Amino acid sequence: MKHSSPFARIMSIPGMPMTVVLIVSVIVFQLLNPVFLDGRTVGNYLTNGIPILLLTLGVSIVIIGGGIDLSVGTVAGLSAGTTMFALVNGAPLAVGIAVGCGTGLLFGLVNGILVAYLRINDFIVTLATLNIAAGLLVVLSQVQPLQGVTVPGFSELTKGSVFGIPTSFFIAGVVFVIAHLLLAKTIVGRRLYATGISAPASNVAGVSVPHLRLFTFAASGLLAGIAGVLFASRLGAVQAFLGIGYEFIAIAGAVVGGITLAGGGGSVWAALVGGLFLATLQQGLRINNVDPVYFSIVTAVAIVFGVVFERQVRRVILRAALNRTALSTNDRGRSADQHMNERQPAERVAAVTAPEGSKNDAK
Amino acid sequence: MSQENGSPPVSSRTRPLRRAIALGASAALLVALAACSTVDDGSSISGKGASGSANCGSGDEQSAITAAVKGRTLKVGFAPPILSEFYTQVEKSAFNRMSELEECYGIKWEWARQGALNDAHSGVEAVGIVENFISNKFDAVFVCSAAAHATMQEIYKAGSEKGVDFYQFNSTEELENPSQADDPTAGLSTVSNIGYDDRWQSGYIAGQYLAKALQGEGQIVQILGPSGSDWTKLRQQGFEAAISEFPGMTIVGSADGGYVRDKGLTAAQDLLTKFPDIAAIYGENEDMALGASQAIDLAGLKHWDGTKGIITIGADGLISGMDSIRQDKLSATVDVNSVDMGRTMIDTLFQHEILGMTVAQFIQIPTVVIDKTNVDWAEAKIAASQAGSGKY
Amino acid sequence: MTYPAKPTSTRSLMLEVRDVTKHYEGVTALDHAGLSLGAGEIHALLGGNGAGKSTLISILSGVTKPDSGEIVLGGEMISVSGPLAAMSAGISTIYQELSLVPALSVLDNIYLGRELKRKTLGLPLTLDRRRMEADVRDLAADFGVTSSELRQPVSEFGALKKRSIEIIKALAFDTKVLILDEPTSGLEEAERRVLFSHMRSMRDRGVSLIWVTHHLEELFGLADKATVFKDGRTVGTVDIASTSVGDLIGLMFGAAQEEFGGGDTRKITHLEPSHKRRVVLSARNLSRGSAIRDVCLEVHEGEIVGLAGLAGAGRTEVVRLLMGLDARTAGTVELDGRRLSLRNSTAAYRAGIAMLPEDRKQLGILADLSTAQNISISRLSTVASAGFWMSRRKERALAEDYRRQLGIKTPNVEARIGNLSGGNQQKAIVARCLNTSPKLLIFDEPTQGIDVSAKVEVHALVRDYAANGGAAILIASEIEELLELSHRVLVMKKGQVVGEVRDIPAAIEAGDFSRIKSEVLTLSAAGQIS
Amino acid sequence: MPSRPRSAGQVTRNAWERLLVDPTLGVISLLLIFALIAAFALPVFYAGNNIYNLVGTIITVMILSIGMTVVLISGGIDLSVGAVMALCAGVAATLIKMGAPLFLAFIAAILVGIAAGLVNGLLITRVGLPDFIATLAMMGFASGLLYIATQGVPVIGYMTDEYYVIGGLRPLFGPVTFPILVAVILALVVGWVLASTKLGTHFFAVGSNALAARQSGIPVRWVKTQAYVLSGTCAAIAGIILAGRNNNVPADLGTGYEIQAISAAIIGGASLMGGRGRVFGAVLGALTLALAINIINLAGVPSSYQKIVMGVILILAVIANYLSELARGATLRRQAKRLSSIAA
Repeated sequence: MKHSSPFARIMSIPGMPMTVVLIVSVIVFQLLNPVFLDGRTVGNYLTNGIPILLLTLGVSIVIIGGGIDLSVGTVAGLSAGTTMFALVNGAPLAVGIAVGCGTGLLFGLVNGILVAYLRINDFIVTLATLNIAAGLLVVLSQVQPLQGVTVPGFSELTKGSVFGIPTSFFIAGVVFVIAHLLLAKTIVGRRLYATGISAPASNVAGVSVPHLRLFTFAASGLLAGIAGVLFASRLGAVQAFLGIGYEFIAIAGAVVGGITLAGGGGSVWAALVGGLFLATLQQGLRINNVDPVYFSIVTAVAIVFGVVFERQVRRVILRAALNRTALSTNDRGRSADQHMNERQPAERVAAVTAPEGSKNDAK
Repeated sequence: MSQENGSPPVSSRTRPLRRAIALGASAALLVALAACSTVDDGSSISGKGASGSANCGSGDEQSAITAAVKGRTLKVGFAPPILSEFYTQVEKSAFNRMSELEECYGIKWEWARQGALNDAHSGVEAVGIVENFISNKFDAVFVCSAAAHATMQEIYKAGSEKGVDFYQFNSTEELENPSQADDPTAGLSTVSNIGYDDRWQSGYIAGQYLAKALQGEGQIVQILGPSGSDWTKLRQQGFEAAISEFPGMTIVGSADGGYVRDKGLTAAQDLLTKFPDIAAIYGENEDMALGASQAIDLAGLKHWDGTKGIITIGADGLISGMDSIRQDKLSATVDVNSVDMGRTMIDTLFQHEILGMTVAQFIQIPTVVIDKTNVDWAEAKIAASQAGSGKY
Repeated sequence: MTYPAKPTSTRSLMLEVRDVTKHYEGVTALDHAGLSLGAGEIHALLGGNGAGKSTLISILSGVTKPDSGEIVLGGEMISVSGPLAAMSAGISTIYQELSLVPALSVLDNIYLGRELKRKTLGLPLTLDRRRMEADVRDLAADFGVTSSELRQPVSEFGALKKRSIEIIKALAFDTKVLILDEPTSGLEEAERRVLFSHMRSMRDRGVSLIWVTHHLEELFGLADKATVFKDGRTVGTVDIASTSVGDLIGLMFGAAQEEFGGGDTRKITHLEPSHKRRVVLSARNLSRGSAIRDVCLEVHEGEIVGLAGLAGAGRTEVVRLLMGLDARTAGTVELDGRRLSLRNSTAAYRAGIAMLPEDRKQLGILADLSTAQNISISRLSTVASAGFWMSRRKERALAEDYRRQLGIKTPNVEARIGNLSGGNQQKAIVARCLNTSPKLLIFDEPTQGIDVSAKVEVHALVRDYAANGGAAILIASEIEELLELSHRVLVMKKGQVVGEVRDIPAAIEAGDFSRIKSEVLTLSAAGQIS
Repeated sequence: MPSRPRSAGQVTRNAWERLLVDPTLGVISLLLIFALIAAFALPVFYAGNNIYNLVGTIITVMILSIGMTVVLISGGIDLSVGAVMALCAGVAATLIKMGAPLFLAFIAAILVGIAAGLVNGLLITRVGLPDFIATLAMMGFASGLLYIATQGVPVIGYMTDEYYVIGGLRPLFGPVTFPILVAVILALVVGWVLASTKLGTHFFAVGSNALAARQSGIPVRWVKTQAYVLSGTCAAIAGIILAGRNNNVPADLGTGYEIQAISAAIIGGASLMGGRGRVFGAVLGALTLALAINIINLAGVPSSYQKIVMGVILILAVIANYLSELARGATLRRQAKRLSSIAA
């Protein structure tokens, strides 16, 4: 066997191990309670989950580019608020949506400019904008109750359906497909991965890293804006506190799906699967009427499990692949020596802190 | 795929088992740890009443109602906005009433609690929770949500069309309904809303109590829940309305206590620094009022002794606050009556679901201000409702 | 068994490594390798990339555990269970990449892991910095570190000082064996000499040194013996006094390869006098704050202009300005007569300037991307349709082209570049530069950390590029390398150009190599404008 | 001396220069500016025992941020501190309620904190999870445990006379409360550990250059684990105190504390990149946060602006730290110049 087996090749795609886990968990939950896959149930829980999936996607894009964005949750909340505010005050649907998306984009741009051009640490910047967005929503919700929108079509965004499929599926589908194509097939995507792997090296190689950083935060902000519009449509009313804490859910989803927090690794599929897995887990527990006090423990264990599982699968596959290369190449020692010496610094630190067994693993 | 409505439901013994399996399976799925044995939320369900002997009415009445029940099992969902002492008191009272009805009339219950852990206000989780009750074809669902009126009514409507009856409890629906002025019931898809105090929430009663105790004179500060919460807004409105009736009383300051005790303490300290001469502190819930009480101790000020000192008043009626009232640490609290709320919820449910009665759209539970004069019976009443080991 | 046949005769045996084997994930890094080291001996450890030197070092220093084999130190068999065990046994290592902690003071760095403590409340809890300082003060002074410098954070020092600190760190304890992994990398000629004298003085103290280097010329006059590794096995040990560069290369690469050589075989491209050729790059009064001041630079078609100078002279900083990686505070850059604004590296590549950066691992390769992706990144539009849509087919074809053209040895251009050898990585970076069809190509330390055979190939690439009419700027700390390749050398000091040496190929041909060399060195050090 | 600047050279420095090179300059100036604003705009700021109250308010965050600083120095982050703090508070309260003597209950709580820190450390260094994810999982796990144990009903009925003292509701002697004493001792001890012990040096080494630390024979994984254990211990101590101050332990007691602790540490100059941070800075950072809320409450600013102010303060702190870094660099260069001129 000269090349890796099709199975190994599929499983080495980011997000694939988690896809298997997702499928297994869906089967288990379906066996436990047949209502689980009931069309309406699935429709509802996915419709509820889609805004958070969009946040996961946004965070994933930032993480792949080597950053982190903590502000997505509250920015989505604020965007929901501004959308409602516009619609309540008589703006037409398109304007309302534009206001919500624009709010998200604006916050993304602010984050991006502070991080990319003023070189402030992204964790701190987005922690600050997290607070600011949450605070602005509180203020906005006191200006006017954010509910009672009668603009035709607005609630259809999440409650309507086309050919029996909820409208928001189409919205999310389009967004995810665009994001996938952007990341996997375009120049921007390539530069994004390069920046995540090593910003200084990418800079030397002709990638304008600050522009790219700005792009990732803007994309994340825009996605938070879209998520906000969907939240508003779904809830029919927006209250203060919307979105608080979602940043952790979004980041956890991204990482569980197989997006490496260090940057440069992962895919849109991985973000989707990771986010879906956490949502499915919660839904599965809920539909079986498990007491909610157990949710956070199960989720915590799931996060740890997901990350470890993903890595173990990848390690097994890589080890097999490495063994094959070792047999087929005649300059023995080279490969291993390279692993020792040619690591990037970040990896080396990881190698230092990672367990003995994983130390010499190729990433 | 799913069972028909009204067909014999899965027996109540297998159901908790399934929960355990769900949890266990996810655990097994996750860590290959078959830790499901730790999850045991009621394999020994038997619905033991707290009182032991319930008043079942006359023999004829009892047998007639028992016949109407036909040994049915009601599948009831319970969705509090958060898990807290107050909602546990409500739930336990409900359990007691449920076991009484079971004892008298042979009705069986299946009870599922689902509550948001961290997301009390946005409604995102509430929507998911209620939808699951609908999917699982519950007969009736009790909801208390801090999510906006519009958000929840829409789901109730969809659920009602699927044959699920919705009851709101501890709700401010009457006040939140945009059409409250002309027709408070317009557009409601709930069977009934079980709350307390017709117009002004607990704030109004608290304000009145203060005015009476202080004889209409004095400066007051208020510690509010997180700003942006509708609940906060309504209680504040009620309180301010009561105070405005007394020209000698002024609200001089307010601060955010986030509904929790340590933030309440901090807020009260700051307010006491700025306004050392105040006569009373209004805590919008009991926890924050207790925080304020601690602030008074720390500042070396005197608690209200009936004639002088600072009055602290909160609202909830928690068993954990009763000792403080007895020790003069907390001057008073508005008991919004978790006990009768829980019992009334079950009674209303029974009346409507089993006996087919039309029930009031708004049912109001009596409330009372608990202070040192009546703390004994108030505490005894709550304690009795919590004593039952009944679990569903 | 390919064991060193020649026993160490005159000196007593200090360290003996026997039959050490190490596998990584099914790859054999060391295969019954051995090494014998005499007391007070400088012993070179040679071999191409992947020969197993690094693995042996990491085993000796306790970072890696061998699968089998014995280590005998001073006649006793020892087990090196960890870095601390190695150090307390008397084996210290100075790594190629400086392994100092920037946040800590020099003193804390020296004693890192072996801190002296004094008693607080009867327990040895507190660090005894006073005693540490007293113990190490004299040694530090020997290596030019003052006692006030001992208390400053390491982050405030330059490369040579850091290397000195590492040496102090190694010698502060009873070190019997000191391992130096490429100790001269990043050092200037003069600094190298300082280091070499340090090495001699360590030998005189009775310390045995294991010296890993790619610069074979350095060995002569300094090293006593050399052991050559190949494919994880010990090929043999030779006395340096009785060998030549050619012999060593023969051992390292299996056959005598004349073309690999220090100063023996120079291929020099002659150029017409510069005034007849077109000016490609013309930079005037380039400045960046006070770090770079009024640098003027012209590069002609087909010309390789070398930049010489000590570390910190501002050579890399100048080319970073040309690439738009740093912003200039004054000055103009013209390429083919067109004024460039150079906001960032993207603009530079687009305008026709490309750069092979120093520090391949940090700034050169994108380790997790494939070779093909590493090549195309500089100008993705060549492998995209409609200006944004990536075509994997085009990208592959492009990479295949360069693989053939530059002789990049990889089984698959779509495999991770991090797994290639240093030389092949460097060729891929050259391909990345060529992919933008540059008018000017900047080579910053192109042969740093790559083995001798790869070095020769990279030299050939540089020459070919210029021979085909390209203009190039070359930075190389190794003065011989710089002179071999350049037509003209500009010498920099403290951010300014302080001198120029012209017509180097002709001078070398005339046998004036050492004269030019000393001229450049004098300029670098003294900065008089000739 | 715990607060000795790490880079003190033998150069003689006047007081002004010493301040300029102090890494805590940024947060000190920020704090000063706030205090000045408060003094001029709000005379009540210095009234009564406002500042004393302010300190009492922030003790828990302060203790958490001391542990967080150590974790940040060693190159990690700990999101679990709030939840672990609540869990430890719950453990202590429940045991006391069940009749255990106070000190046993406290030991148990501290053991839980240590265990949580140990699990964090092992997940990160042995299992190889990113620190963000491991501690995020621990956050869910700890708060989940507390929810299961309490079913959302606060633990009450554990307060004793001693516990009022421990919670700081009654002073220990004079104006000194037990929490203040604990915080001061903890700050001094951790400050001493960082500045003058082997372990402290190793925390910096591991966070600043893990590879070099490993090559120097430092057990990198164990050192990192110890940082998390220290943070867990701090969380337990904070929990014990907060349980006393709060008089009850609701399941969501720790919500939001992790963000406050991280913010305080960052405002105090700790770097998310590791290798930088000071206990003194964390203490000042916590004070800055408390001061902000205090000013809002005293000035009568609607509390809806609280979060916006928090966000702005974070940015201001970063800018202040950046400016102080510039000042430090410039001063150091000036000194170097002076030194070389002396030498010449």
